[in-house]
Amino acid sequence: MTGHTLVTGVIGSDTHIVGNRILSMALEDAGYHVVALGALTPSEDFIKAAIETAADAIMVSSLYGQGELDCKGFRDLCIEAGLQDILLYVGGNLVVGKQDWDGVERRFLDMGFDRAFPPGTRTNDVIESLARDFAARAVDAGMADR
Amino acid sequence: MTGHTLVTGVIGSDTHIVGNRILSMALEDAGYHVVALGALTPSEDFIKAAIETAADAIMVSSLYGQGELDCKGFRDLCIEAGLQDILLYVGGNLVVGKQDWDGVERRFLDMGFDRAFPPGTRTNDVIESLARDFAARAVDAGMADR
Amino acid sequence: MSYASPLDKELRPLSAQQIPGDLFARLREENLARWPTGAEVDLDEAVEYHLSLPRHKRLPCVMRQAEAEGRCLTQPRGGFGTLELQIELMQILDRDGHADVVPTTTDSYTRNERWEQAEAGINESQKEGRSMLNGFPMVNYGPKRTRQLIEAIDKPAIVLSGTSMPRLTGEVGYAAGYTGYLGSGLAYVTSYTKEMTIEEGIRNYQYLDRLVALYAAKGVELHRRQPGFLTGTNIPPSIAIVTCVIDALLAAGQGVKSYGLEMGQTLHLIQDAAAIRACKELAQDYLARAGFGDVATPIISLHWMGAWPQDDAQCAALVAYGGTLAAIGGAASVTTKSTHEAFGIPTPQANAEGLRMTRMAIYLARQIRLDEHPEFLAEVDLIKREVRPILDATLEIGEGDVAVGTVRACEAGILDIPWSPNRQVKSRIMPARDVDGYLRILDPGDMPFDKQVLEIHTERLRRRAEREGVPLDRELAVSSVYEMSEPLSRLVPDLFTGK
Amino acid sequence: MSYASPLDKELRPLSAQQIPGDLFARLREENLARWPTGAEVDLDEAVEYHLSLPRHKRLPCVMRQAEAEGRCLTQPRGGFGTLELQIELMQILDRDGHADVVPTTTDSYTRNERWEQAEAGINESQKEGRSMLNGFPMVNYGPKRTRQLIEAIDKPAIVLSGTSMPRLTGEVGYAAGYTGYLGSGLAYVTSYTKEMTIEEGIRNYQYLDRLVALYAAKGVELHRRQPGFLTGTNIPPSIAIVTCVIDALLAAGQGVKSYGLEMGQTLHLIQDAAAIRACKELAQDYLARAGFGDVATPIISLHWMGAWPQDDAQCAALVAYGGTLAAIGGAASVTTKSTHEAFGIPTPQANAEGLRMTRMAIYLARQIRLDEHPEFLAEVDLIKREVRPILDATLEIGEGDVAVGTVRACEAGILDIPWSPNRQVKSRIMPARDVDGYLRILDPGDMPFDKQVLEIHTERLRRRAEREGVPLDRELAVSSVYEMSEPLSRLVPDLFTGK
Ligand code: B12
Ligand code: B12
Repeated sequence: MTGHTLVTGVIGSDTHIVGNRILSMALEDAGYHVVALGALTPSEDFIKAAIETAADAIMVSSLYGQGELDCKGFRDLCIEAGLQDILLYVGGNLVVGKQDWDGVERRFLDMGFDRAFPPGTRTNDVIESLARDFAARAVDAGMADR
Repeated sequence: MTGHTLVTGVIGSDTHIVGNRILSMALEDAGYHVVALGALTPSEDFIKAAIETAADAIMVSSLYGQGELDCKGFRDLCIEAGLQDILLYVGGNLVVGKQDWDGVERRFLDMGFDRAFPPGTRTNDVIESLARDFAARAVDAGMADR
Repeated sequence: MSYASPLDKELRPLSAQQIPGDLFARLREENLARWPTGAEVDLDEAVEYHLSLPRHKRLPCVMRQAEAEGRCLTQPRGGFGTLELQIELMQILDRDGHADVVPTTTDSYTRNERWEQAEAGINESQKEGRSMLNGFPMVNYGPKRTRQLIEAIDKPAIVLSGTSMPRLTGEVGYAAGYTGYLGSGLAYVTSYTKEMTIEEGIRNYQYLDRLVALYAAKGVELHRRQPGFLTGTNIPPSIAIVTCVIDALLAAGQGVKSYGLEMGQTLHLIQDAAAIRACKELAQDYLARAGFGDVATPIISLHWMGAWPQDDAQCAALVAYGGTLAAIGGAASVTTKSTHEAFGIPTPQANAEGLRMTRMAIYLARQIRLDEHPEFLAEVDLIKREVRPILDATLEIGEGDVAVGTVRACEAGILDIPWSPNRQVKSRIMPARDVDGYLRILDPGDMPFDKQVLEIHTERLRRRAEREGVPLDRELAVSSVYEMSEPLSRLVPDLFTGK
Repeated sequence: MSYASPLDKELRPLSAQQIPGDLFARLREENLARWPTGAEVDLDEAVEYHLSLPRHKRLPCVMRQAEAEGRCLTQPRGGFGTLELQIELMQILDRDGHADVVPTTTDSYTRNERWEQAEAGINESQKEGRSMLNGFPMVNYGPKRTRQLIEAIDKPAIVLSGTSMPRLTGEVGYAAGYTGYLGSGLAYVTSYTKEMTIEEGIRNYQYLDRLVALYAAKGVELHRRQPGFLTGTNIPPSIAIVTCVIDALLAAGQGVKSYGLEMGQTLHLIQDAAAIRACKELAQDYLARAGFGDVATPIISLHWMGAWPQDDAQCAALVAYGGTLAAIGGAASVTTKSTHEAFGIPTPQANAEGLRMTRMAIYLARQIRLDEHPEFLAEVDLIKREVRPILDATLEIGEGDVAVGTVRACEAGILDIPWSPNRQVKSRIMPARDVDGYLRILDPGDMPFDKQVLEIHTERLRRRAEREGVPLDRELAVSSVYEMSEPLSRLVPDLFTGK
């Protein structure tokens, strides 16, 4: 166990559960405590679950193209709920159509996500990324302690 | 019979005979007297045959890509041989690779061909074109008579 | 969040019987009042319009003709967030794509009846100058304006609305002049919803199917279609066929006479051909036994519904092969994808290109059939042996009523769907590729398959696991989800170096 | 214009016997003196170099492995006019195309031994900064510089020189480190020349094959390959196979042990699979009977060799299907084309894309075989019944010597090639597509086919003519030449409007 809790789910009216489920399984296998909200999850449910389980990160999936509409203001909702520091990942087919990834990534980082992942991302890459980010936070936290 | 004689052949080291043969057959069916030189025909053979048969037009095929090298100076050879007015058509895959047709056409017209035909040309289009060109020449000739 | 007509539930116990006319009239009234454009639906005007359409714009007619001539038609998917974009899209698919059937895919807010959100999406799209919705918000535009789409093309048009709540989209679509509508109760509840019950889904589609019967009573024949692809994720033919037959029985019960059955491709030439054949025969068999011998059930084959590779060239091969599989399999139509599939909704041009690749592949397939190929015949037989026990158990548990049986069968796990987001099904069944590239059942969950049949599946999966030197476990199913999206260097490694 | 060794003719009557060692030494001397780079050929150095190559860079080895594993390899064509362009091309085909075998196509001046013109072409290409030649002028560069190409890739390389005069290109290519060479006497004389005699062509390729035996004697195994595609224009399988077997017998006579047989695709799944099977079996049968039971004859399937359509999407379908046909047919390798085919020599990128489409299609074909399909078995049988009388008559008229028999058979019209530019063959035989898309023989010319067999062909062609409402005449053959290059609207017209 890594000791970290992650909330996963597919945001909005999106039913694409397969990748999210495989990701959730892989994260569990990697030692995380995973709270899987499944498909068709409103933003509010992510935040509620994160508060209830004192989660360290929220992993938002969006595949169906309308993620850009659904994810607007997600960080603000977190901040309102007192989750200003929670790690926010988003991944999938985030926008409508085949768009230049750099532009898409920028848009989602601007929305307040810590990382955005392009179509086709494999679970290993996510796990590595999480490990690095939690490690960096631990160091930061350590430094803050000192 | 149209009364016109046409010399056909595939220029240079080019063995692509199929389209040329189909074209020759179609021209014959359309009433032309066709002198078919076949594949692998040097420029000089076209001219010799045109003189010998008092041809009204030379139809040069080039498919294999090296037509640009083979056709250089073809009009000059005609002029040298006293065939300054002979109608010169060229057709096939005239250059190496997939190039913009307008540019290719321009290059071949600059070389002195009266018309150049792109890949995929059907025999009907060639027959119509010939009819138009011979008709125009007849009118010109008529006017010259007057 | 999800709409289930209170009236429907109150006045009618769940059953496969046709909804009585007077009740249906009340249900329609209730339904059409839910959004302003509902008031625009004028059945008699719509009937008149439909009767004015030429034969080649009527989908039931076109499907029948295709079957009669042994043709395989092409149809893409496609929807954009505004009327202007949608007109352009449909014209390009018609003209540049030679589509035989032109689609209108609705957006996901519309599918979930979140029309306010869809309205916002229209506005955002107009503001941004690009589609922010993943489809056309048909209900917001209403039947009158939507009819412009029908007028813009000279082909039959079909509504593709992956929804378990088709009541209003259906009314709007058919009133606008669409002659086909894709969707069904069992299939879409289990693949597009999380909380909705099977019963609600069945009721919602009984409404739509009853509407089709109402049109039929006025002389207008409309096409309905079942999406057997479900979650699109390695659905073995038998699972697809079970849902096809159940939904077909439900539709026939309401009076539908032209009911297409969709089958997602497994991408195995022989298995796909066998699946098409088995589906055709089983559907007609069960329909006839239920007294519906007069329902046409053309089969529609779907380009690979699972994850796609990111390389255009690999995608082109998948697209073209999809045409080959549909045509050789004997499907009446194929639903196409494009080289953009892994990334997002395709541009109209990429979409049209996918159509042309497919159409050429169909031409190349000539009239080749595998009809007498022993491996094909064995596979048809195997699929039938898989399907029958499940269907029979479903009908039995319903005590003769297929609607009731379906609900109970899902509860009992007799019916199960792989990778489903829905909480009402167990989603314990797990498919995976076998050693020869057939889709097989790795874990049957509680589905009452024949033991010998399952042994065949297990044996072939075991051989794959052996060849790859991995255990016979869930990872086989997960790697089968990724398989087709892998880069070439993994799929066909170098002969010697294995790179 | 065409080179025929005076020495060869003087000292050796035409026969299928192996060229004696001492005579061959003199022939080599004469040959290598024809162009300055000939002097660079150093057999012992070349042997040493070949022996230093790893297994995966040796084509005979790679072909054997492919056959053993039931794999279908991919190989493109490709040649540009300068060394720099050619290096880049081969690296792209290797890296981006995943080509299993990397080609060097020579230009047409080189093929016709017009090395001065080729030299001018190199200069023009360098001046214009684009390739003015349709291939790589290997002889002009000579073996030493050409070896840079072999060094630039980590795959086996093959010389593709569509020539009836391979003596010097062959020396240069093998000395440079190529381990394969495509071409043969009968096939290339009849499809690439106008005036050359069959005898000259046979002699020229006997030289090349004898050279391979010389390398073999020094421990270096090299691959040779026969281009059964001939004029690439609707060649029925039986015609291709007849030439394959004859050229194989001639090569075996010189001591070749690894001899690939190429078959242009007919684009009919069943006919192509049957052709591959029949070719394999007939070649081994006739080789064994002639005492050459130890010659490996892997089959290479070729993407459509006739005219291509101008639409990229249609081409993509042809490319992908080409992979499907090769893999399901059981070919050991497939030679690929690209979406640029109708226009001109493809860019390296388009070429690589064609390779990837094909490779994906091969993956999708899994291990599917039609082995027990009745229609397939019937077609194999039919092809064999076509081939045997021609081969037997050829051997007979040669009084046991296949070289002599081939010359006489061409003279007599026993052997004939459709659409040939060569004056030595009658080119009276005319193929056309039948009602089911099979390539059939419309007019056999003077070829001694069995009467019953011909009736089958005629009957099926008649059914096509009837369906199309046209006479059973030469137009069927001409329209069959255009067929695949037609736009989609003609190939698959609209269901109702026929547009
Ligand atoms: C299977 C599938 C479906 C199935 C879904 C079944 C189900 N219930 O899950 C069905 C058929 C039902 C379906 C329906 C629809 N789909 Co769909 N679908 C696909 C498809 C083909 C594969 C998705 C998949 O399962 N991939 C396999 C898994 C393992 O990968 P993944 O989902 O990408 O997830 C991985 C990574 O992305 C990453 N990841 C995912 N989430 C997250 C989150 C975080 C935080 C991180 C770090 C990483 C991460 O890790 C995962 C594991 O490796 C894709 C196209 C494709 N990729 O080839 C289209 C696709 C996603 N669908 C699409 C669309 C539009 C739809 C529909 C609207 C119908 C339509 N118009 O065609 C409906 C939507 C319904 C709805 N309301 O949501 C579009 C999205 C368009 C866009 N973004 O522009 C796609 C891209 C197809 C396309 N090109 O049009 N679909
Ligand atoms: C069949 C074929 C062959 C056959 C030819 C058999 C034969 N003896 O005829 C074989 C296999 C032997 C062959 C060999 C080669 N080929 Co080749 N071949 C083709 C192919 C596939 C079809 C040609 C054909 O028969 N078309 C059908 C006929 C009916 O059409 P057509 O020839 O275009 O002719 C029509 C029109 O063009 C027009 N037309 C023709 N001539 C004229 C003249 C006039 C005056 C007018 C008005 C009209 C006109 O009317 C005709 C009737 O409609 C084409 C590609 C394609 N088109 O798909 C490549 C192609 C022509 N070949 C090509 C090449 C390079 C070669 C080779 C060098 C080998 C190689 N590198 O791959 C060798 C060359 C050998 C040599 N020395 O010439 C290239 C040319 C490249 C370029 N221009 O950039 C092409 C385009 C393929 C490619 N994309 O690489 N080939």
